[in-house]
Amino acid sequence: MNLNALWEYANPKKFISTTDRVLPWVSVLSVTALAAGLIWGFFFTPEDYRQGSTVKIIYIHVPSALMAINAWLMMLVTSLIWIVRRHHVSALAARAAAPVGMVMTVIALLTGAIWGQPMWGTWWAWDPRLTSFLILFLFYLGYIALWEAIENDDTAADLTSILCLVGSVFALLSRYAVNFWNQGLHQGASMSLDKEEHVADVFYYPLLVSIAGFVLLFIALVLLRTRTEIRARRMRALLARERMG
Amino acid sequence: MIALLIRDLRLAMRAGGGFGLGLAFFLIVVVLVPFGVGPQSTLLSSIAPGILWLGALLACLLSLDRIFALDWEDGSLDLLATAPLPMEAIVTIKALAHWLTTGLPLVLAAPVFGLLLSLPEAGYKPLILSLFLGTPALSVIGTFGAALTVGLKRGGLLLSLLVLPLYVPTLIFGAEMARRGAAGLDVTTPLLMLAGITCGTIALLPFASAAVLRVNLR
Amino acid sequence: MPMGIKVSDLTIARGGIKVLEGLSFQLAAGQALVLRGPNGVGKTTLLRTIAGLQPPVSGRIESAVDTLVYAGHADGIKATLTVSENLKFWAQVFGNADISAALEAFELTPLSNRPAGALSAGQKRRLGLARLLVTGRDVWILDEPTVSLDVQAVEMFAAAIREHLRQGGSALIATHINLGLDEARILDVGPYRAKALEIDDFDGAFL
Amino acid sequence: MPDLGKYAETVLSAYAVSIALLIVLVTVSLWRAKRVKKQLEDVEMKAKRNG
Repeated sequence: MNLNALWEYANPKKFISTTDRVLPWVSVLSVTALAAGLIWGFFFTPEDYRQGSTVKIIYIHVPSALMAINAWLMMLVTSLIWIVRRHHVSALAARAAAPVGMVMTVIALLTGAIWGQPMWGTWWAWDPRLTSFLILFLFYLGYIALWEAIENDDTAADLTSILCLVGSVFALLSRYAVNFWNQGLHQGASMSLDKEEHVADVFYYPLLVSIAGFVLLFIALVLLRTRTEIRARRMRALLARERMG
Repeated sequence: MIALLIRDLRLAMRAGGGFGLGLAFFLIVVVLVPFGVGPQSTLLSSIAPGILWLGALLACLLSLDRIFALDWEDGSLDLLATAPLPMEAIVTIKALAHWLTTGLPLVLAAPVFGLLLSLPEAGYKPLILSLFLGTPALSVIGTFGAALTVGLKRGGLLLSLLVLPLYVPTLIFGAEMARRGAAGLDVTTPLLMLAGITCGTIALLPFASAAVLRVNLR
Repeated sequence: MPMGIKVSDLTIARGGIKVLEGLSFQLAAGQALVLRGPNGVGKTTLLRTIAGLQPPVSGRIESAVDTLVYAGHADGIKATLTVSENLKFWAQVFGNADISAALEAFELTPLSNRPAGALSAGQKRRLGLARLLVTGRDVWILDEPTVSLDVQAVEMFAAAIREHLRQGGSALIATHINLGLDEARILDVGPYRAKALEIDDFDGAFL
Repeated sequence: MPDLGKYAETVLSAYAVSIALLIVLVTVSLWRAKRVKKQLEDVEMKAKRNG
């Protein structure tokens, strides 16, 4: 694949026309996969011998937690692209992804709390994983607030990109700090290449479908929201041009 | 560079410079805590390291927006940026001045406040050491936040929102060190981690702060 | 590299929108150039770009290393420091020590121990301009230097500029009033106002 | 409907909360997309008329 061709999509017009064609497909696929994964998981999987029917929450909890982190990683990559190559679409994509990532973080936290209540006997514990997600939520909040606070679009893109970079380093540091601070209740990662160790097949396959659904939903939402940001940006540019006379 | 440091310190000392503001805030926090949690000295002594660290952190936070805001308003920042000083040096000096006027007094006052919260005997040395090691990181990180929000009206709340998550690792290791020290445990691990964070932030973060400040001055 | 500034085919932007384009001029040692143009045309942006505070969109700005000094709308004066403390600070930043000549030139010597906050607006402005002398730089870039100066102070300022030019310095000044500097050239930046882009040009810059 | 046993409330509320949040997110995104598109068209029309 020609890498240079990829930068073509950094042109706003090209991006809009391409996503015009792609977005409907991604949307349909994401709804299908999400519905399939959740219905399969909710209706057609057995109960866990220890956790009972609460294990069904895994089909939302794990994918949303994964997407909460992946959304931040995506923002990190697009921020770097903006800093290095100054492609406007890249910065706007990061802006578009942040609220989606934040909602994913909230879903992961809420489902975790609801799940934790019967399993651990508490809604909230200062467990390293839970705490890390709470910190991640704060990072999303600050990032979005900074975008909203700055009027000049290029300045905002520059500042939020640097914040995203610095924030990533500190988020990692926090993760280690929190681990050191409290060894927790949470079970190990549910997903890993060595699946036998973690989740049985009956739970694993619907989980995979559900994860695919969340990934596709994320992509569809980011594409949609990036289009909105591009249009909003063009609108501001047109209005500014008008003011200049 | 030394001229800038001396000027900032002098400004902090003169009327309206805000020197001692953080210290007064620290005192208020420490005085209010017993009213909130009750006067039992066993309880107080167990939470003292955490409260002292938290109080120091909040006192630090309180004075962050002064780091650049005044120089921004009167145009000094533009003039400094065009002066023969690298921007990295300017932000480093600013952070150092902030630490000298806010962090260092907190470190020195901490033992007195420890008395008020019946900090155990063994806890004083680790507390002071942890604050001494950790507050520079708070100033440097805070300078980054202040540089991010320098051009904004009503940037104060945003500044706190941006800086607080960045403070988490420093707070965890700093408070952990003070707590372990008070409990008579080994403090080597948090000590090393805290020192690492402080060295890392001092070495790297000024570049980010300088980049951010340049963007904001455009 | 000659002293002074050489600007060629410069395009500058404010807030992401081009304001001036195709601007070229040269400022040699011993010369002064006065920029004219209506409010909002981009004089301040131009001066800030030349001073290095913001990057140009395109074009070149050439000048020798460490020869420029910029003075903006605000003077950067600290109200709680005395006049001489303010000046000494800037002198030290620029690697100089002596401030007496600068105090003398703007008749600030009797005020030198007064806190800058107690000065009148015009006196503050004079202090801001005295800062230029202590930097020891050759090329002065001045944005509306005569705001709040009385007639006498404007003459004082013109004399300082003349002396600076005589010593081989140069000055780039954006101002609306007549400084009485007959030797200064005048450049009206109005004709260089950037043309608005076609609205169908939906490209990287969104306009 | 599967028998969720004594944890029915837990599981159902987790699903309800999550799906509600996702629907809100999608709705807000779509609504804003539509509104901004409309606004941009208006501004473009005006800009074209004025040249």
